[in-house]
Amino acid sequence: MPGAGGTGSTGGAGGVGAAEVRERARALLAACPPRTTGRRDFLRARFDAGLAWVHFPAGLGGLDAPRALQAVADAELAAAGAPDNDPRRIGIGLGMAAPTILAYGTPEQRARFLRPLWTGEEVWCQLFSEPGAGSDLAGLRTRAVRDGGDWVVDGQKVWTSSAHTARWAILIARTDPDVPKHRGITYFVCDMTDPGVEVRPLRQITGEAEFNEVFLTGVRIPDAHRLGAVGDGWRVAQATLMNERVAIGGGSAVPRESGMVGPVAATWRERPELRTPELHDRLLRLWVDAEVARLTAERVRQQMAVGTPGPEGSGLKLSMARLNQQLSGLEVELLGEQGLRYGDWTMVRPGSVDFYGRDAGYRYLRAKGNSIEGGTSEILRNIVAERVLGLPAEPRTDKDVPWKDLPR
Amino acid sequence: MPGAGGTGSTGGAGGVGAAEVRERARALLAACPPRTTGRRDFLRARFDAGLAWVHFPAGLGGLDAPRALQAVADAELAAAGAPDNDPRRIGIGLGMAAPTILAYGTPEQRARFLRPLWTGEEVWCQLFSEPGAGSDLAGLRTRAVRDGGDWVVDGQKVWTSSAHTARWAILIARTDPDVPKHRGITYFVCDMTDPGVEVRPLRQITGEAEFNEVFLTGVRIPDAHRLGAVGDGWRVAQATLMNERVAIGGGSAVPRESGMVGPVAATWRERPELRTPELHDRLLRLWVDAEVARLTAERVRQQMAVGTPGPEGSGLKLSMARLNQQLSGLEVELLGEQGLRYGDWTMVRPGSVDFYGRDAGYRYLRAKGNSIEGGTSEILRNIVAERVLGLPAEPRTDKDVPWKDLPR
Amino acid sequence: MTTAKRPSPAVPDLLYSEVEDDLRAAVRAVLADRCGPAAVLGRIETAEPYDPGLWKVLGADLGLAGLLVPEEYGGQGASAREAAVVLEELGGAVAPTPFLGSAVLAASALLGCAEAGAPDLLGRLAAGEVTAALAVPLTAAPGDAFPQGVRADAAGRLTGRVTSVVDALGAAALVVPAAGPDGPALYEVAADAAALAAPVSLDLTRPLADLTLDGAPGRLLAAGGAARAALERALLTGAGLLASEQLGLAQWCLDETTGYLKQRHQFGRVVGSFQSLKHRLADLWLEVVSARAAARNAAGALAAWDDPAEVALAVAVAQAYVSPAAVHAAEEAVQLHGGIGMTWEHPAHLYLKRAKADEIALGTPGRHRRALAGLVDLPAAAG
Amino acid sequence: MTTAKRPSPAVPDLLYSEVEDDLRAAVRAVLADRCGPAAVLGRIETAEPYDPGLWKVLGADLGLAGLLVPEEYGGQGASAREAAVVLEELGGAVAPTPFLGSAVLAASALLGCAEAGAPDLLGRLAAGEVTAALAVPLTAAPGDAFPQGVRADAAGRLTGRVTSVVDALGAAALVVPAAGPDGPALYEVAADAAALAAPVSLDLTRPLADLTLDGAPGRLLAAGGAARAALERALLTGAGLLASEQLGLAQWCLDETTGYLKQRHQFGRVVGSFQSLKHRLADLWLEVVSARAAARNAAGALAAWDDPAEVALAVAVAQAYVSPAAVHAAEEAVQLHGGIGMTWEHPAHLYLKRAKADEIALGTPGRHRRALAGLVDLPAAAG
Repeated sequence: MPGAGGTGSTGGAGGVGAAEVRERARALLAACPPRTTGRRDFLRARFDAGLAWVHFPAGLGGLDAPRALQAVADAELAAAGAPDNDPRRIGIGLGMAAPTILAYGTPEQRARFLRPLWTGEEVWCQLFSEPGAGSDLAGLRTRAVRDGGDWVVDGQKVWTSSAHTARWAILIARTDPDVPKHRGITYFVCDMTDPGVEVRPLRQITGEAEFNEVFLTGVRIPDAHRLGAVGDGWRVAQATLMNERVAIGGGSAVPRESGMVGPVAATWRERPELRTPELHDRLLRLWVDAEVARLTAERVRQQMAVGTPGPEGSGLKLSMARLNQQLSGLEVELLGEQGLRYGDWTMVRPGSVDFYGRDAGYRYLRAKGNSIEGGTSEILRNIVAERVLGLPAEPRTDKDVPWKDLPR
Repeated sequence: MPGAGGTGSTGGAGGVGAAEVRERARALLAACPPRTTGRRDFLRARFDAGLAWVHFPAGLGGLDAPRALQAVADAELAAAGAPDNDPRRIGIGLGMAAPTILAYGTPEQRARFLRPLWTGEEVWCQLFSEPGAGSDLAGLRTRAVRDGGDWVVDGQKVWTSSAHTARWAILIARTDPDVPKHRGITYFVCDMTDPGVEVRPLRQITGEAEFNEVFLTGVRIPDAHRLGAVGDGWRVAQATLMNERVAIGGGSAVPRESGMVGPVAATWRERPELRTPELHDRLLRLWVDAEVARLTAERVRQQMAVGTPGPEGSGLKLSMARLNQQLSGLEVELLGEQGLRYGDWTMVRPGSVDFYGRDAGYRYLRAKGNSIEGGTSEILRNIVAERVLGLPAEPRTDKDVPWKDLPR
Repeated sequence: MTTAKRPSPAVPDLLYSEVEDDLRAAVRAVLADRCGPAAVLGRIETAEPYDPGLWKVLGADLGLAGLLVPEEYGGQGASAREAAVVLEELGGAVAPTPFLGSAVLAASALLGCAEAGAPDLLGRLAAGEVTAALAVPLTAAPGDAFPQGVRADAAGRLTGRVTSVVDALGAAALVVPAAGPDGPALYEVAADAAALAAPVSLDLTRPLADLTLDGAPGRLLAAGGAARAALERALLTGAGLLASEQLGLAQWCLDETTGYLKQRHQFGRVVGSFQSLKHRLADLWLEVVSARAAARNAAGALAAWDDPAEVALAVAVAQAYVSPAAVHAAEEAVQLHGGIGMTWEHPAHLYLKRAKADEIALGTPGRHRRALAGLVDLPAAAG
Repeated sequence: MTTAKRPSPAVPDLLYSEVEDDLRAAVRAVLADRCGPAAVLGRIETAEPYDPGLWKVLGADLGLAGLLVPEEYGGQGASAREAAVVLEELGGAVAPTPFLGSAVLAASALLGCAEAGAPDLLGRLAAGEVTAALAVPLTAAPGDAFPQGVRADAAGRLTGRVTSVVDALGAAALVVPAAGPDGPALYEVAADAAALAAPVSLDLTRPLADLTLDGAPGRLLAAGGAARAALERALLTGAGLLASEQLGLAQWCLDETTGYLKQRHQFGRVVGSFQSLKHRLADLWLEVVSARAAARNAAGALAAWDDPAEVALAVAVAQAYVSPAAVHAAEEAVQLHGGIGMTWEHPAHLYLKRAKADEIALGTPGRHRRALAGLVDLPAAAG
């Protein structure tokens, strides 16, 4: 997958080394001293200096350098007090849109989109999932119909984070209902300021709305904003999603009692009056599971570090979803009367999930989504069974039938 | 299903009541006083008096009476010290062969087989399962080829209890490989003394051999011993198996702490030095599960007693398998050092399963079979999902293909 | 060293009578009419904890307010068996009504004080004129020590604090366990003599209240052993019948999820045809079937009230089994609905929150297992 | 009231080195050649507990007998990491060999007594000339009180009984913990000075022995704190490395079952295409993957032996996790093989019996969780 950048060891052949990266960082700092340079100006300059994502091509924020050297640039700039681009706020752009644009975009698209994406001047969101196309994303119904030099898009998307702040979206839509579902999809960049785009907050069981529903009514997208060939959208989307999985499954070494086990262990230590023998054994079981999940993640990290990633990473999300759910469920029960209460149901729109800023009830409810979002646990088990264990797929009846003839 | 007698409320229209049954029992006792009558003679006379299975037709051991009246006869005769037919020893004949012969047998077959079957003079076994046809019984390979007035049978059967003591077997074999699998099967009565029948004990993981493998080589079965039409064997077998499920799922009210929970609760009470907090909670959980399973079975019994059986019975076997396995596993762990030991691996051939005559290790190992024998737990879950919850069957590819063309 | 296990008494009738079926149908019809998911969702963030119109029909017109109250006090004189059927339906609708707090907990406590001034309040409660609340935290469990958080002086003035009381908002009267001058006592206190605060509840359909009493005048209902017995009986009744609410909730989750999976298509197939989901629903069905037997057994034991230890055992078994089964059912409902189950607009979350709160209410499953250990002679490890 | 949790040390290298890969290949080749399922099944009911020819190749030729013994005593000087790899392979073959009893338990105990007369026995053990056994029940767990079942007099004569000792049958020497005149002590006793009885073992591939000592002459190896430390280190090493045996066993069960389900057809389909079975195998795979991280972590901690509390923690975590995972894997193997898995002729039962016995060996999972409670400051409920 050219340029998708899914592994850590790829990089350009330019032979750029750590010394050059460091040197360029110092030059940037000298030219644009962080104390006296505005944030936006500094970030633009950093992009232009090739220090945004050093493994990207020169001219597109990178240096064709090995990906691992990004850490050198980051450290050098952070040490000098330089501003960063608030990567949590623009995660979808950085993690999903950018690699896809790099891999499948035209030179014009790359030049137009990547710089403001990286600096955060333009926020991106993702218009993939639909109410009727969750696990079976390829079954999507949103239609895009050619009309001269434009495409006219109608449909409904869901589970879209940042839609209300986004300037652009990556979008997949059905351009040909007469061919089997995987073959009739095309990938677009959608302008979120188009008058046909309506964004509504999607309130969750926690009371808040992290996500949105997006209604698309006669949205016009110029053909120049198509990414990849007509009908090739499924393949393009796979590149996007692979980057999502890498982002979810990766991560670095974490200390013991990180994650959901932390609050419940702390409550146990701080409130002896809540302890019972039965809860004790359940807590110890889950503590063991959490520690083993930590070690398993660490083993995956070690494998990646020596360049031999194994299939073990596929399981991490499964483990974490189960653990988060069981630990938060135990925590609510342990808290007893306090567990009957909830912090606040007021509808708010958080920028990102914060498991630890709120109470046990919030953790319990929010963790239920961990086995649904980003690939349900059921789909992940299918993937493990088929791709890791080599078990045969179930009989499929939907691969060779025109999309319009599928039962729904 | 005519005469299969699967429910408690059916019975003949003859209008025979409890008084007449009691009167006939007394007449039998008067004519054949148990103290002075040989066991075989008494049982034959009981059969001839219609008191064998009162709901069977007159002349075939019954009185066309309601099934519930059997208890009246049994009680009357037992009170007088009459011998019984040792039903555990001849369970397959009574529970499976007899209802099938009644439902599908010719008058000659009924007259020939039922009486010695009931008296126990002729033991029956069942030749259904094959090494390659377990859950998918209809995929069986044993062939029966017509040769004049006989059928010549070749194949291998497995999991046959009583094969080494049986005089007759109920057998299903493939008579037409060119039609879909369910349609090419025929049902026979097989003479176990035929020289082509070889019975080998099948040793289990407990060390003993409750079951046998049966090798059939050129076994000749006269067409007169066919039960039902040629090619109709699957339907006939369904009647047999329904009776098996009834037998497994039924049963009467049992006291608290019956079953596998008994030995482990007793050990807990008797050996305080083995107790730990963790095992305590596990024991209590399983104690609760066992008590609830008992109540669930009792509720099924109450439903049957008022003539409104619900689907709940389908779940009892699933519950019991899980409980038996978890309780025996806990028991071995609770016993600690003693759990590392086993009574005796010597290959013996028990007449029936005895969970309580042996040690915890035996229970642990033998209980593993509870989720396999008589329908695996996986198949039972399919049945519950499809027949009780009405969920759709999975796509099937094997129903309309000639048997010979199926992958295997 | 061997100690004998308890003898095994006859199992109560675990089926539903025709009267019970009729009662169920009547309650169900009212709930279908006035308490659908949209109505419940529309109300949960309003100031009104429950629909007074709904409760008027259920409590007064159908007589549920006094279902457990003998006819001599103006009630229906029904047993725990009928109350259990009502709770199945209320649980299946996550209906916000004061049935559990007033008609079960408070009424049961008052019935234990029927010699004192209780009949008056019982009569008004049974008529559906007022509701009452039992002033204990919803986490109180049978077998707990008598509460000491409220003290009563010789003049019958009560001071103290009780948190997380169910159905106290909107109640006219409180039945308050208090440490009186001569030991445990139960008092009747007018709700407006107490300061009530409403914390935010995890279970949106069952608001809680924190009560503060500062010299509030109380009328003595029972003292000493009678007070203890009345409170214990109320808690046993509440915990045992809560199992039926949990059963109804679990049944709804199973039915709704099964129905959804029969309709939803993914990969060109009905989702409910995927075997792993079928097996999970089959397992859940078996849990619900088992929960029904356990809940009916508790209701039957409470209705008969022969051997108190057998009642306690039946309640503990029911709570230990049905509580986690209901949570499991609600969690599976959310998961198997996929994304839609995570949304506020779908009612699944109401069931999840009720199930999780019910798990803690009136004794956690672990608490009930510990009670069982004593009842069935399976003692804990020493030390 | 808050107490600090333990600081989080660096995680050891959890991967396999090239040397370890080579060692694994060598052991695997020998086992494939001499210790296939048929060979194991053929031996279990004979009088010979293990194949002396197999052990000669493994123990002497490959040097496994002295794998953990430093080169100065004639061993290989390898670490727990390499021993763990060997145990993975032995577990994967349910190989009847005295590796765990002699090369791990007895050798580790002797290494703790290396100042005394131990080097002589260590040398013979390392050369594969003899095997030795640590005279504790296989159920002994790290953290147990020092055994008191055998008493030693001032003349070094030992009297007492030790049951369920692993790999004592066929051993030349016994390392016996005893209550000596000055407290805890470890003695070397010639095996022929003890009366050995062989009970019937649940694990057919790991025979046990009951030892009776009646004034048997012993040679003092260590006393007091040194004896305690040597025994504790042996038990920690045994328990920690047992996790790798359990891992190998679980991996075999997963691989064998996956392979079987890829071949077996029912209903015109490969059985392994049924989704419920696929999901179960996926879950099992995840357990095995996790078990590998836990077992490697324990082996790494034992090899480094920096902070004793961290070693104990890593061992407890590994045992608490991997023991039940191995039992689960073996139980799934039997179930998913269907009828054939219940037969004596199929090797699945050997793995089930080993897994269940291993669960009890060197501390049950519950025992290790209790140990963990102290190590990570999650104390039990008071009372």
